[in-house]
Amino acid sequence: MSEFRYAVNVLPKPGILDPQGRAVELSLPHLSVTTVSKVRVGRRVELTVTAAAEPEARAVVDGLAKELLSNPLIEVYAIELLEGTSSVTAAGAAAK
Amino acid sequence: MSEFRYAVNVLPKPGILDPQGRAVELSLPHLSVTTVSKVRVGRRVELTVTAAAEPEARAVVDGLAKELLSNPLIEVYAIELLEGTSSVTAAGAAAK
Amino acid sequence: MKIGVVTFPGSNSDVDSINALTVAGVEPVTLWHESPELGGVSAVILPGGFAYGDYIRAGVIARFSPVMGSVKDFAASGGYVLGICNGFQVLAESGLVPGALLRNRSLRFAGHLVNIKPERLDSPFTRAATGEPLRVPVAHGEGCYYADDATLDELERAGQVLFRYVHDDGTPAIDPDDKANPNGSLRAIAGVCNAAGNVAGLMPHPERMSEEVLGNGGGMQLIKSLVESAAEWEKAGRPAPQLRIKVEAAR
Amino acid sequence: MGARPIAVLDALRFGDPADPHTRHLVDGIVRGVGGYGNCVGVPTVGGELVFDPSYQGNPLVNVMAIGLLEERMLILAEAPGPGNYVVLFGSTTGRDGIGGASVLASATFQDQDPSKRPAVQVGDPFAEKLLIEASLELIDRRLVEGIQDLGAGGISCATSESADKAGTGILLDLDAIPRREPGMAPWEVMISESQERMLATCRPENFEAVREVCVRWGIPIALVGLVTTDGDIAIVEGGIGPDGGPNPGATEIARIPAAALTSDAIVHYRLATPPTRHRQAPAPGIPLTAHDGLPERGMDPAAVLAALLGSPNLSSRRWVYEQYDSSVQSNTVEWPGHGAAVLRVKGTKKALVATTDGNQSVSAIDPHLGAQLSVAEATRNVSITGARPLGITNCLNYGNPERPEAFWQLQEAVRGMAEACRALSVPVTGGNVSLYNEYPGGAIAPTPEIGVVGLLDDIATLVRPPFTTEGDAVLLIGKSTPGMAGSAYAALAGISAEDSPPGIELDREAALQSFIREAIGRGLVASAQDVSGGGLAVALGECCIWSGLGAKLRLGILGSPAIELFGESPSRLVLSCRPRHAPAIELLARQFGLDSNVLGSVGGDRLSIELTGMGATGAAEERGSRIADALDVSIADLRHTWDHGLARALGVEQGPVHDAEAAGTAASGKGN
Ligand SMILES: Nc1ncnc2c1ncn2[C@@H]1O[C@H](COP(=O)(O)OP(=O)(O)O)[C@@H](O)[C@H]1O
Repeated sequence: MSEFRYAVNVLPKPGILDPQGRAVELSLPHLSVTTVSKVRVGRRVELTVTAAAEPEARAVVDGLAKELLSNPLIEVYAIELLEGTSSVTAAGAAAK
Repeated sequence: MSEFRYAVNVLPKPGILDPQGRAVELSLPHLSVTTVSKVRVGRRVELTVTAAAEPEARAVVDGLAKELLSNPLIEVYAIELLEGTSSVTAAGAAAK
Repeated sequence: MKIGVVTFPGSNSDVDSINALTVAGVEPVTLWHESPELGGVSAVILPGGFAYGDYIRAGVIARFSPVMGSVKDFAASGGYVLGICNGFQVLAESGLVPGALLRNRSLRFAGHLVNIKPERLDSPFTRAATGEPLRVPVAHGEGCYYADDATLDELERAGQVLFRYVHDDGTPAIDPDDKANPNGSLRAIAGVCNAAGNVAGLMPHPERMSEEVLGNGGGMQLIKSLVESAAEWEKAGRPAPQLRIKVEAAR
Repeated sequence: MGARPIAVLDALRFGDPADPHTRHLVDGIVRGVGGYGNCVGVPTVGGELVFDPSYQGNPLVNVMAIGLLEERMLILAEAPGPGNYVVLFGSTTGRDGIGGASVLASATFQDQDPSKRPAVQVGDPFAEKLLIEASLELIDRRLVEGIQDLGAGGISCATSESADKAGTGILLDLDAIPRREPGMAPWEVMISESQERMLATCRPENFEAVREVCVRWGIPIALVGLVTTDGDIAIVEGGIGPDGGPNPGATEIARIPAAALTSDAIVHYRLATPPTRHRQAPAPGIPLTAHDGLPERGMDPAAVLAALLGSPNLSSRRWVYEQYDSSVQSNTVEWPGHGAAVLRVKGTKKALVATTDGNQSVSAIDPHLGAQLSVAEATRNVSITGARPLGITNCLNYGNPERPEAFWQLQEAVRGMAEACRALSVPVTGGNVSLYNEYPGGAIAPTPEIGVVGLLDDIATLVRPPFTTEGDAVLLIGKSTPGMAGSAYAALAGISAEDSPPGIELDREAALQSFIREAIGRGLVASAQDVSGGGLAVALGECCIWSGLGAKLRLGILGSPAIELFGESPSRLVLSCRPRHAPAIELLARQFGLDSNVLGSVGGDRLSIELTGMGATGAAEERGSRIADALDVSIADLRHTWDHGLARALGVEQGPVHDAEAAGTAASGKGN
């Protein structure tokens, strides 16, 4: 068995109101940022799956993404296979 | 000027309590999922920057990520350059 | 004397602070988030609510509003600033008080009465308190106080922890899973102040318990403390910041 | 309308609490109600949570909002004054909720791919809060002539309703409506149900000021049309010119008389047929039937009481309301938990008292009676605080009206509600109707949800349900009538198939409510609690649990102990008073033509009810059964059962008691 680490990125469906994205856009002038637009705010869930092979692991993640991690009425998701433990932690650490 | 689309992935710092991640883990048995572990739940923000060149655009995103999109006391972030409009939308649409 | 209450878009408990100040006999002044003008107030309350919808993280967007620039200067000049609930979150995000407020450990909104106890009665924000536990409401989804261990130790050493969640008998609910700790705050911290002692934040709402008719008038002790401190500062000619809380060496 | 929302009550109904899907729904809906209410800064002060198998496939969420309005602020949802501007402000218009209210209410989605279901609206409470503030400022400064929120049917409904009410028409510039999505067809723009939008009319000279207010609150605003004289809603693509007519080259894509969509709309007369299984309520006064099933099985009445108090429908709702902000705005005097909510009115001695109640279990058997009982219980809950019910609002939740049985239920409920309101002299000031509540397994039980607001002239006279003082006398006012069907006891114990629900005499109900208001007004009453779900024993149990005080009582029983202890016949209440006031109360009750009985006194840490008379031990022993002749139980045990019942039923964790009561009961000890 091997461990596979994935990220599930969940964002509001295009056309669905994204109040958080709008709130960020409205606050940009206060930060003197004028060049940023089309902000969408969603969720990122990272998780580890133990499975014999990647396709099998991915199927588990896909099931979870559909059932638990996203709401298909208003959200879309995409699955990303990560190398190492977490893209963010690694990058965050590197940034120090 | 060109448009660059980025994603900022924000996750709780390693070691910081992540009640959302724990809640996902606790609900896994109800879904009969036993092979998933180390769940972390964070945010994903996608945005478009208008700039002359990528490094310039990235600097804007980095500033926003530090100031607004993450809190360095409790979170780490990583920046991802996206191709097209949104990785998730594209994937979501493709999944249909 | 005038005390300012900031209204951010999404503030909703500003009415409660205004009501409590009125009951305390002080003239409340509404301060608008987009204006840097503080109108000569002697103290500022950042009220509860959901400033800018609390989107991204509670309090973070409010931090960048024009009024907060002035509030920072006001605090730096020695003025008193009290953040209640969302106001505490804004202060923490702005770095005016230490620490961060995470989602409640239960992941649920907590709306009920709690006991809090002032840790010291010689601070500007507790001087009119009796020292008995106060029974006041909490109403928040992100109130779990967090700072790393070194910071927590330092806060305790410097006497910056102003309030803790306690049981009926006054013993602190230190265990984050203790049921008397409504959000899982580390070391049961319900309120802290900055090192100078003139900026404080707390999660519960004393201003909503400032009249007998609402249940008990206990919250008025804290409103009165702020009013007295502000009046004294005003009378002394608005002196520059000085250490407002005494640190006892061997706490 | 110009009123500031000061409180919300939410009445929630679900299927089996043990079912994982129900649990998921309860969790999500409670979070939703809380998340929105908490954010807009309106306290959620009360409501209901009811489980009934009929809601398994179709939960109900009924919400009532209470606003406070200075008369000078009153403004109507209409579009007066030809030549005035029509403005749309708030969120942009997207495809969300297209066909929403109608499609969502009538369609079933069981077998559809979730991602293909119609897009639902995502609520943005933050935007709503700003919209409320901006609207109130516009009204306060008299900048708008009429204002209407956008609900079901979106812009189509709002324009036609407000024009029809004012006897005007509206010329609408379709291109001026701000959109969230590209490529929307005109019909999509017209019926989109995007949330957090308002339509207002203003004088042209005020438009700049209106715009300035919206901009200051960060709210997009657009001038989208003009008020006309022709009574039509006319929709133009290509813009409206300065003269108030379509631009050259613009096309009128639709025109319809506003009245055709509203006041002149088609009225359906549906076929109404009573179901064949329908049973009539018993005529008042028919002989008692002994459905004392439980005691005959040798069960201890205290165990029955504990089971009722711990049942999903009667246990503490604390797990729910602790997820709500009940105290924002500093008006909440009585928090959720003990009967009606009480809100003081700042700057006065007055208080508003509010509650919601709906009886679906009797409605399922007799919709006419069920609606009467709902009105009676809701108004009684207000009257027992001393307040005078000012008016009721309601939500009628029924099945598919195209089915003759469902339409009959609706018809009967409206008839029952109207009769009850006339008898109790309360106006129905508004309400809502929710039809098509069906799913493959069947329809919901007919659910008439009633909300009441009452006025208490002096908050110092407020009376609450918990006992207040050791040694007080406990009185039962009113008498029980036969029938157990539809009761909590019946749900627990089962009853014989021929049984019926207890009937109601509306005159007696009106007398009971006048009596208690009068008694409270004279300062005779220390506490008052109505007898409803779970019957007399549960009402007494609650008075004890909520006060921490026990009671030692004797109950004379004529017929079945089960009916006396657990029957839910209406028009009864339990009160406590200083012993010296008991005679005056009994006299007053007689003057109102009501039965009264001194049951005993408050005190100790147990609830003990000794059953005496024909229906008690002796009669039962003759029948050879070994029933207990007393109900005796510790308050601590009852409290524990009651407090944990809901959390246990839902399989959730719950914190310790954060009882609002412990904050100090401002009005306790009243009634001297
Ligand atoms: N969904 C809910 N939201 C808020 N409060 C609720 C809800 N359900 C019940 N309550 C509160 O809990 C208490 C008990 O409710 P209920 O069982 O309806 O009793 P009663 O018939 O005495 O009103 C009341 O104070 C009520 O307002």
